[in-house]
Amino acid sequence: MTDSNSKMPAGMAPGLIALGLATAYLVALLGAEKQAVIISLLVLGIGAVVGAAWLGLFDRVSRSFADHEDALGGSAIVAALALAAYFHEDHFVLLLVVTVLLTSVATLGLNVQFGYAGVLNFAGASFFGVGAYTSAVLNAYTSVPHLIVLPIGGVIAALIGSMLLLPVLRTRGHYAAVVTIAFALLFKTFLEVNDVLGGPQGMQVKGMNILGWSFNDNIEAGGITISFYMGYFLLSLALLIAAFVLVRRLERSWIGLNLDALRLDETAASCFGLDITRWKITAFLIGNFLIGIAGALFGMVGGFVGPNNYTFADSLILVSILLLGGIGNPWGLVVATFIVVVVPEKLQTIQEYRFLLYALMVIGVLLFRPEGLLPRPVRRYFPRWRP
Amino acid sequence: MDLGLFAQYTMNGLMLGMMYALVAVGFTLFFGVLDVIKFSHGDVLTVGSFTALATFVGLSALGLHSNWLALLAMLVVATLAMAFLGMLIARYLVMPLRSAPPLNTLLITLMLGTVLRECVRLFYPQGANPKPFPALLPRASVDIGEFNLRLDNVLMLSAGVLVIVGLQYLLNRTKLGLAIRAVAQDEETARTMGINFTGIVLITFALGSGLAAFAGVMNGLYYNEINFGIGLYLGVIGFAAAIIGGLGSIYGAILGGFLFAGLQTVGTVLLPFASAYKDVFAFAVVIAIMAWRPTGLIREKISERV
Amino acid sequence: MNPLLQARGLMRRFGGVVALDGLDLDVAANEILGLIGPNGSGKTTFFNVVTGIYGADAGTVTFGGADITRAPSRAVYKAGIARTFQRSRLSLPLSIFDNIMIGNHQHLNQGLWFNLMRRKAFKREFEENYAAARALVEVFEPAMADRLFEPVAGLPMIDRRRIEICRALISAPKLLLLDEPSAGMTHEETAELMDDILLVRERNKNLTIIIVEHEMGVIERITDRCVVLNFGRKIADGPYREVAADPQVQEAYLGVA
Amino acid sequence: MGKTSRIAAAGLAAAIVALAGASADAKQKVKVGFIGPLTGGVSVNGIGGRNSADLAVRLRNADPKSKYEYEMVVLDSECKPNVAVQVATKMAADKEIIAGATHYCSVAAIAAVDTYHKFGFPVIVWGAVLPDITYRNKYPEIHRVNGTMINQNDANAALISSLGYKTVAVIHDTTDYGKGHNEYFSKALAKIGKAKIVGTFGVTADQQDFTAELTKIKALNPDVIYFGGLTPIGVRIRSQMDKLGVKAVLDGTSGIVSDAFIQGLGPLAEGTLAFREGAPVEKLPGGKFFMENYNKQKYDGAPEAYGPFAFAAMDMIIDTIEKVGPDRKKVIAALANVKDRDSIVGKITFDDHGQNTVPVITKYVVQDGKFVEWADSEYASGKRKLPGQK
Repeated sequence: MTDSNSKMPAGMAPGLIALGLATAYLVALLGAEKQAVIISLLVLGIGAVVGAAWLGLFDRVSRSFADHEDALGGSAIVAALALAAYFHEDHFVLLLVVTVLLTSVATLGLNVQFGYAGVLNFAGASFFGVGAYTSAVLNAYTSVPHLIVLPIGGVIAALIGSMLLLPVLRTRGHYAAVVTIAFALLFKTFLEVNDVLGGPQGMQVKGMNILGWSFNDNIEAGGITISFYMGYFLLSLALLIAAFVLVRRLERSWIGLNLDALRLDETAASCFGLDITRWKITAFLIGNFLIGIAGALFGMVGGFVGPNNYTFADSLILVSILLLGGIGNPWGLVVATFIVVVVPEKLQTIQEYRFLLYALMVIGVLLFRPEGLLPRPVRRYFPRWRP
Repeated sequence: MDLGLFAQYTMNGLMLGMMYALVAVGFTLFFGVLDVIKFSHGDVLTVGSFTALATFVGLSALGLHSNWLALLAMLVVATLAMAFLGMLIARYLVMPLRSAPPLNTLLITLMLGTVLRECVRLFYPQGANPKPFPALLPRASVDIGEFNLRLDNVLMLSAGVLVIVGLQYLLNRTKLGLAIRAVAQDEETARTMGINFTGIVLITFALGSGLAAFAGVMNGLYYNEINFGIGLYLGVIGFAAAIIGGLGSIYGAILGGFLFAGLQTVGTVLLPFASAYKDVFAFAVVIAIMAWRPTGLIREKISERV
Repeated sequence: MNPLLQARGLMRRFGGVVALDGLDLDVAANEILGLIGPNGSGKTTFFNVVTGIYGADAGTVTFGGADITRAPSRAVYKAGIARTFQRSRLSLPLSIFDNIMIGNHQHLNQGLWFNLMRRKAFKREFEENYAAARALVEVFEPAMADRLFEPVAGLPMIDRRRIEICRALISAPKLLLLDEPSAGMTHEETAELMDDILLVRERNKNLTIIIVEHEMGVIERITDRCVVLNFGRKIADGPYREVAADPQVQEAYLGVA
Repeated sequence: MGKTSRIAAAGLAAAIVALAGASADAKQKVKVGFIGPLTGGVSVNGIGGRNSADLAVRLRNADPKSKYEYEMVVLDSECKPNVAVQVATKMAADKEIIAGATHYCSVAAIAAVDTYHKFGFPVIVWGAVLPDITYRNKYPEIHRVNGTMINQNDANAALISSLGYKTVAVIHDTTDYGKGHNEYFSKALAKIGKAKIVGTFGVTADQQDFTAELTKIKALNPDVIYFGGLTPIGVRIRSQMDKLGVKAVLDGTSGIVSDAFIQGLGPLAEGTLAFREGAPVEKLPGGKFFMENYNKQKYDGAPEAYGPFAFAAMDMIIDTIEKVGPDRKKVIAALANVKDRDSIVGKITFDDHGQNTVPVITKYVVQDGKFVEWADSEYASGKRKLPGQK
């Protein structure tokens, strides 16, 4: 836990420097092609992180972030835009970044469910899939404006999730885990054997189109070609910012307190008037809504949905992001999503050994840093507020 | 339905249920002593059956041709090796995480499962391919109408029953069993009774993992084919079975295992238009059971101290 | 005068064990009642049945005239009953302030829109509550009042007890149930804590307290009246000195049943 | 900086200049791509394909007459559509990669074709058999050296009917591959009209236990069990048939033509039928050449059934680049006019959808632990008989 008692607000400099270094590192890593370069960069990155942790620099950075969240969050947005501008032509890098942004939105949703309310959800990828299938169906058969499709995807994910409410509310711990695991397996098998939604063949998804501007065309401006993924990037970034602010405000409110209270001790919480059912439902639905929206947009980005995208294994990846990042800390989630999405993608030469290394990496983090990369600090309702 | 056909379905269901039950019992044992879910259990089963296969290949290379001896050697080697692996897992992955949230244990063992699975695939010779598993049991069979009663199935079922009865005996009638049950009841009391907590946990993990190896060999003998993915599926189903039965209860695990096998069989028989829906059906029933009985069919004895 | 809390024929079994066996109990408004008895005599079970954690197998509980026998925990709290627990049940990763605010649930605006969108109004409510929590904590331990945003996990047992009591008091309940507040503390610490509780009661004369306690010194010093339970029944009722002299009570404590 | 280190630095600089000069003399580097399933249940086929494509690149690089030096970029589709789209985007977006030999899995291929089209990236499919990959759209970028499952199933139905079998039970996996096979096989069988399908069973691709389905099938007592799916579950079904005493002939598709199938079953594989597009490699002059060179490279694992197609696809890509230069548009234009081109899998002709039209189908039966061409087998000559063979 960070020392939140200090009356002196921390400086902004450590946060800005860390942000700058991280951005430069990402540009280098995303742009690197040669495997030797990528591996050296990864080793360098791990070394730098371990070294910084050893020197206690992390603490200063996280204090800086805690006290200047708005300003540093704004800088992070600028950094993301700069990154995208640098890679404006590079389709694949932009696709990766979009994947990171939307996966972050989904893990933010999981974070509300599990990180705050303690409601386990091992079917995150399934609800992501519900969103994606929603946009596939709506874009193909209806003329609902595509921007409206996104919240519809979220609502449908929340609705389908509410079918699980009864068992989820009644069970606890590992028993609750099995409910969502069963749902994840059921969902994928159902999609596979049911022809209406394309079966295992999946469905094509029409790309985003806002008032005649098709997101799937490259943008030619003054001799510069800008990748068609740029539109998706901007939209995903906006979505992530909105989700981030929402989750942040939720945490820093009485509702966040309620969720923490019921996660940590249901009996004590209900002795102080908490309606356990109401808040569990709220968290479960908000979480699925966020996951569904992210899925709906991702369906349009990928242009394709199929049952294999949304397996139990994918749900596990989402949960492992949550643990890696540090449960309950939105900043940690974004960082962990970057690691989990980008690193295996960059390590294509080790091809068949990727899963092995990934699994070993997660084991290492769980053993040596069980609270995640960026543990959640104590709640502060208004970061810069001092009594 | 034709009686012979019915008998055949029952036999299939029993074999399937026996394997699920053996896996589920392992989950329940681990949960009993440490309140953790060891999700790598299914993949320990895979490693166990590949160890047995490797033993067989090794013995054949040495010129041993007695089926019974080979089977005995396979069982001994696989069970001991997995028992040892189970102890290693408990000692270096599960115990260090005791103070962390239970989800961490679940995830670390899941990841370990991936490591084991990938290691089999990558490092066992041609590990990505399905492997033939020798049929070492007598293959005599009788046809009774549509029912093909095979001696090897009967032997395997009996062996499974024996193992479960033996386990019951061990838990209920021996000093070791008493110690395990004491630890499962309450760690602190067990410690004050002078029970070596760590030792008992390690032994329990060895026991459960040895069971998985046994189930792995049985799986190989039954299907005569093993592949690196068998554990993933068996692990998930075994876990679900232990849960619907009620964690911490051996009987619950056995009940859950046979129930799940029954659901799958009934799903195939009763859904003639699409037997592919049988897993959808089985998992939907699991969810419904959890809604109906949130702590499993055989309820855990929880007396929450307030 | 009507009793504030009234139990009639309260029964509760756990399997074959009868924890409450037709208990009758009256608590008058503004009194401090000591609830004593040997281990397993049903004291904590009584609290749990009153606060709706356990259901009653038979009998009724009324509070201020209203039947609360079947009311869920949160309704009992809304009616004005707050409690502490025998084993400290604070939320350790949360701050002192958060833990106290959990106890103030019914006075906090729980609207989704208010919490997420009306941040200015929320800030005002937050500041008011901060002031209230701080004032309450100052009664118990002035040094802690400056550290309300520190996690509870690192605090010593006495501070945790204090926070638990603040959590129960912040919502200004009519009835406070204290379940062995001295557990895990030294004599001096317990005495200090009791003085603080009496101080709070000085300010709020409407507060009724039921205290379960093994430290007879505590009971003697602060209670107006004592009820002794054994095997889920009331075996004695009266001022501490009288009750302590009762041979039936002595027998129960010595275990010569 | 000390004197010695300055000297060292100068030496290093000189070495770099020298190296740069040397590489200027070397051939221009050209990147080509390969995509296949390198992880997961069918990874053997993906790795066999990758090795075969790699062989084509190595042989060309060893040839002093070639104009360019080729470098193969390998990506893993994991047999998943989402991953396929991701890696297809990665490959197609890299302008240095001129063309690719892509996809064994149909579900991956069909997901990725739009991406290739969007980026104008020419590909030759080397293993996926779903007709839609070439025929759903008319994308000039997409070509395929192997045939579709239609041809395969026509040949299959014809053989079954000619052997006098009357009843068939169908098991197919519920992926597009299995469903497609079910569809085309049923059509082909109905057209001939001699045998009828008595039951159809969909199974998931990761299923382990088939005893329930097979018990039902046993009650239906068919002559033949047609199986549309890949090797792993094919092996399970065949060995569980034996367990339950199901005597029918197992009639598989191209998905089980792999050494893994025979290794997984041992003697039980005997008498299994299977079909694959293209002429049998070992019978073509180029096939012998291919196998010899493949074995020389000491790859881990066999080329598997579609390795030769991967080799042919990569070889055709390199040939085309040699001819028209490393330019995607020119490569697409050149590939539009492929007619009677010799390759190790026989003559290749692309139709207007980029589909190889040479409808050669090889019929196989497993005999003594080998996939033997039906016509050469002792089953065809009558020396041995399949169960119920007339």
